[in-house]
Amino acid sequence: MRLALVNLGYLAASVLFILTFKGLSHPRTAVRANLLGSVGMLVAVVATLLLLGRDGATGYAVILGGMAVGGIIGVLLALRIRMTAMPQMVALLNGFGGAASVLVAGAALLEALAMGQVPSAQFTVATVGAGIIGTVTFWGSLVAFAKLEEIIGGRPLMFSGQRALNAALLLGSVLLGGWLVVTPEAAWLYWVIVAAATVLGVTAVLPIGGADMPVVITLLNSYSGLAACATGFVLDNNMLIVAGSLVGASGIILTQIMCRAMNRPIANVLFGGVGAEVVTADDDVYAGRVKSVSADEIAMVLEAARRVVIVPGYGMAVAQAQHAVRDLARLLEGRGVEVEFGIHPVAGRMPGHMNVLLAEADIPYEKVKEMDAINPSFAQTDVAIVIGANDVVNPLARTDPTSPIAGMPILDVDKARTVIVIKRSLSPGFAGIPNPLFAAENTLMYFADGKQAVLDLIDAAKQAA
Amino acid sequence: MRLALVNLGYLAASVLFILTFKGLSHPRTAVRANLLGSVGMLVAVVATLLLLGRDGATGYAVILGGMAVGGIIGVLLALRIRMTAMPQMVALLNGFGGAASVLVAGAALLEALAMGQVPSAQFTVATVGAGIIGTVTFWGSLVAFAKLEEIIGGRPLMFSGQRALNAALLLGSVLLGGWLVVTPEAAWLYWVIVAAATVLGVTAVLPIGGADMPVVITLLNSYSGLAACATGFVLDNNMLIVAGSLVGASGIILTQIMCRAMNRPIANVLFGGVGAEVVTADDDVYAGRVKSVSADEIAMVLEAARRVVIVPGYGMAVAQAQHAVRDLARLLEGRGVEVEFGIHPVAGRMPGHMNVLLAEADIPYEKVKEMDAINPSFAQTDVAIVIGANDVVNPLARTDPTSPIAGMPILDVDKARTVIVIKRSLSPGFAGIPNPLFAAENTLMYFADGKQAVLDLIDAAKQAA
Amino acid sequence: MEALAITLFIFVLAMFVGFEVITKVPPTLHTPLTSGANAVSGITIVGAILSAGLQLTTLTTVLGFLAVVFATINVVGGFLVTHRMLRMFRRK
Amino acid sequence: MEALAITLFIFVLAMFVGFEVITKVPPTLHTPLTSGANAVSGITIVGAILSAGLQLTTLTTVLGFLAVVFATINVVGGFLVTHRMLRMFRRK
Ligand SMILES: NC(=O)c1ccc[n+]([C@@H]2O[C@H](COP(=O)([O-])OP(=O)(O)OC[C@H]3O[C@@H](n4cnc5c(N)ncnc54)[C@H](OP(=O)(O)O)[C@@H]3O)[C@@H](O)[C@H]2O)c1
Ligand SMILES: NC(=O)c1ccc[n+]([C@@H]2O[C@H](COP(=O)([O-])OP(=O)(O)OC[C@H]3O[C@@H](n4cnc5c(N)ncnc54)[C@H](OP(=O)(O)O)[C@@H]3O)[C@@H](O)[C@H]2O)c1
Repeated sequence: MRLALVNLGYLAASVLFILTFKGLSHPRTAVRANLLGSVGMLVAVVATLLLLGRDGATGYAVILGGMAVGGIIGVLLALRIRMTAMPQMVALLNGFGGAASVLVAGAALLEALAMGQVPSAQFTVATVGAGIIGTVTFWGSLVAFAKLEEIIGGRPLMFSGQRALNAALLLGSVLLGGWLVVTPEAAWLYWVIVAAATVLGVTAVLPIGGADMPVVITLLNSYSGLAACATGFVLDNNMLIVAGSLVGASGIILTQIMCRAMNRPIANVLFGGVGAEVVTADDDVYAGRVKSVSADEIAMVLEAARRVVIVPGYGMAVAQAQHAVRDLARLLEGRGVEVEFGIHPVAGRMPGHMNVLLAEADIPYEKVKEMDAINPSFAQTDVAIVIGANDVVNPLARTDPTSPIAGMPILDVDKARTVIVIKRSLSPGFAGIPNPLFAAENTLMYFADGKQAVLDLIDAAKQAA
Repeated sequence: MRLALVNLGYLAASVLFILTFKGLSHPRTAVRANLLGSVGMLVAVVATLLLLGRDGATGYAVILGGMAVGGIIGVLLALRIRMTAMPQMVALLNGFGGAASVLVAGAALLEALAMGQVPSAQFTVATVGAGIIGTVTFWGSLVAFAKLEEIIGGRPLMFSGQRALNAALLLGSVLLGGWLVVTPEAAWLYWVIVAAATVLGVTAVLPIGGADMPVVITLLNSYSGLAACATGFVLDNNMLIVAGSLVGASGIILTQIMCRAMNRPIANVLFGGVGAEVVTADDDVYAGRVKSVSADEIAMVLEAARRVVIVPGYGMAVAQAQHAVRDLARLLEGRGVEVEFGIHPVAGRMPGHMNVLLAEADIPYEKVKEMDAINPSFAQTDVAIVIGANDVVNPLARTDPTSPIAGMPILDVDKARTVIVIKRSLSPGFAGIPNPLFAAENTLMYFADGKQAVLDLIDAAKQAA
Repeated sequence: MEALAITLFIFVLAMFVGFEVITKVPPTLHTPLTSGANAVSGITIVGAILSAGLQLTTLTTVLGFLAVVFATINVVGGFLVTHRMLRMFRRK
Repeated sequence: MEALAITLFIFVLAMFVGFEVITKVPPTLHTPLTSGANAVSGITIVGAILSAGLQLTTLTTVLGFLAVVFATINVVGGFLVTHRMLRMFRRK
């Protein structure tokens, strides 16, 4: 009876998790979906406590203590984080999930041995899987976090023989894992595997450039899902398998989307060391053709505009300029100008990064258009304001087949009547290449920090009126 | 080892079935999808034969004999059927599937008893489920078949106390089923249940009008899926459950789509007895306002047209006019006229009925537009040719809230400059109501059998040129 | 986990897959969808084969034989008629 | 069926559900999707609770405790931060 209840609980939790991902298909239903997910988690926890009760467990204090500690840390982290630091936050949380998988699988192995059972092959294979994947997830996520928070340099750290070392570490862990499957009573092997995977996690992510961290994070996210799946195989628990698969699928899909949008195969991201050399601004591209203007001049251009498209990029996140941008948009709309936002799929440093920032600034999502929706409209646009975006509006992607971003679809801002670009200098974006847009006939550059620039623009526009 | 292979085969078959339904999302991939489905079935059969081999079964001759007989009948049916008779064919095949479920569940019960087992509650509940659902599916499908083939009258057969009788039969079967669950050794009860369900299947479908048969068929289709699911619970076979659920889901979704497109709740279809009274053509609607024209006059109208939309309905299927319609379309296109086809979701007598007929006549599917896609274009259409359609172009749906089709979205042919309606008389369509379109200012009626009418039109058009 | 719980799990997951996949089928293909689904529902042929093959009693063998016949008609007829229909859908 | 076969069945079905459902999430919501998926991956809390609660040996209890802490951070932090983000998405 109790077992039936537990199983029903697990089934209900699985359904709630599926509904969570289903509900994320629209902003209107997304808040509820996330709540459903947390209810699912609650149901899963309660069902597990019920299961424990049957076995006459005594460790409720330990459990509650752990949940209290973890809960407080989780709440603090979640409430403190700036919206612009979301990529780091996800990396950190992801790492913790991986760590939990490692610990759970290790404990399950020890328990099986302590109870004098001979673990089955399914059990040990899954344990080794959870151990390797979870450890790589944990350390990889920590390195990604450190790079994004600039605790360590974002530049790829490459040394010769790196790939050989990583391959050796992976092979070594798998071989040790095979040994453990054959002699499951040698539990110490598990910790050796974890040690090897630790080195692997660090050395696999260090050589990847800071701007590629989002891909790493979503990939690790899918790994943490697969680790949960593996734990499910260890514990023979279907709910873990369902939840883990959902997470795994989500990570894989997002990784694919990002790689496709950057037009780079995943292998190039993971092993390419892109971002290692920064090509400095090419004089041939810019020499004497860049028109730098003042806020007042821009205000005059905006005066005559009837349709304005704002294209934000990573620089808007750095400058935290989203609220200022919102104010500018409202000012223009107040004057009858049609204002829309054009978002490139890999603008910023994680998928949907710009959307979250604009939502934070209370900009209704109906005005925020995806690339394919906004591109045909640039020809009818008077002014395109590019704020802190660079690679995603670089026409070289269309014209130069040797460029690192060749073939990446871009936002066609250059088709607008006038393009205003707000950034601090002519220095390149993530891809490290010059951008001919900045020297184009119809482009006006406004050099300043993103937030200050927009505030100045608002002032100038108010005065002009 | 053998068991592992069998299980792998079942998993592979399940995946193939999922891919079948996935591939049906586009005409380009649909042929391959259907082949994948048949491969899945082959895999499932081979895996089952392998499983039998382990148990040292001897009945291979019986199996092969049965497959040979069934295969020949199946091939003959499939190759002989006219495309216009597809609804009947589906009904018949559906019934056979239901019958197989009933026999399998009955045999499984007898086998369990013969082997001296005490069947579990899960087993008997599922057996009863498969028995009731399968029997209703079989007999219901046969009645639907007979109505569609006009072996029995399409008119709803209603008698007083019918609903009470059906409710009693259902309740009786369920109660007998409960008895069987309690005393599983009384296998004869199973056949009593089947007998009760037989009467239920017949009396439940008889009172439903012939034109509502498609809804009945898709509903029974979903039942046959659920019956397969129940058989899966009986045999503890996950592949049966997966395949059955897919079929069940498909039937439920199609039933919903049809009911929504007709703007009638499913209860009204099943218990409403719609189609019982046919309201004869209302003189107030037509009196003196119907313009009947000749083929030559229509040819002249078509001469001046630059855009023509053809709207087929049930009458095109009855007249088998699809090839003639194709020739007309090609003739017009040869003269530089833009020709498209507008299809209402419930045109004809089953979902997608018109699409299959047009495809049979080799009309490329890019020219065949759904209602929402074609409706905005009628205002720019010179001539709309309505052939054998009636209810789906009846403006009363928009204007008369008391009409049986009130609120049903229709094809807005009346917005075209000229509407040509081809049918044999002013008699109503399935809903049994007059159609003010036939008396509209811009409507020309051409009274003739659909096929002959189009052939005459082609001749007239050729002569006019 | 108990057998029934697992079977329920699979049922629920399969229903989700079914709904997600089938809502993507366009109206154009609804007739082939119906007949294709119909063919798949002939999967009860598996149970029929088991009964016919085990030959436990004469009655179960007869029932199994009939079930094989019916299920095979459903499967073969269903896939074949669907194939006939789908082959007709051509591009420009 | 054997245990492994069943688990594989569930894995495959869940993967299908995942792919179907997640390909429908619009780019706008990709960041909340990542953090939400992250929170769900904290489901390993179930295993952590079992280890911490059984208290079989001191070592497994300690491991279980740490696992509960990590998993809870992941779950609570993940759902909360996702909620914070999603609440910001407003209509006109
Ligand atoms: N979104 C993702 O999921 C994702 C994942 C992986 C990689 N990426 C990569 O990241 C890049 C994203 O393109 P993007 O156009 O958004 O960014 P970007 O190409 O990296 O350019 C950002 C620009 O913002 C400017 N900037 C920085 N801080 C600023 C501040 N405080 N005020 C004003 N401007 C500032 C910088 O120029 P100054 O220094 O001159 O100011 C820089 O050129 C792409 O190459 C993409 O492939 C994205
Ligand atoms: N498609 C589905 O899935 C489905 C399911 C259930 C119900 N229905 C119902 O079926 C109806 C379908 O609408 P519909 O407009 O396609 O058909 P309809 O309203 O039933 O009208 C068909 C018309 O075709 C004419 N016709 C019959 N034989 C003909 C021939 N040989 N040559 C020329 N014309 C002929 C008839 O008029 P004459 O006798 O004057 O020739 C009749 O008025 C709707 O009411 C719908 O709700 C459809």
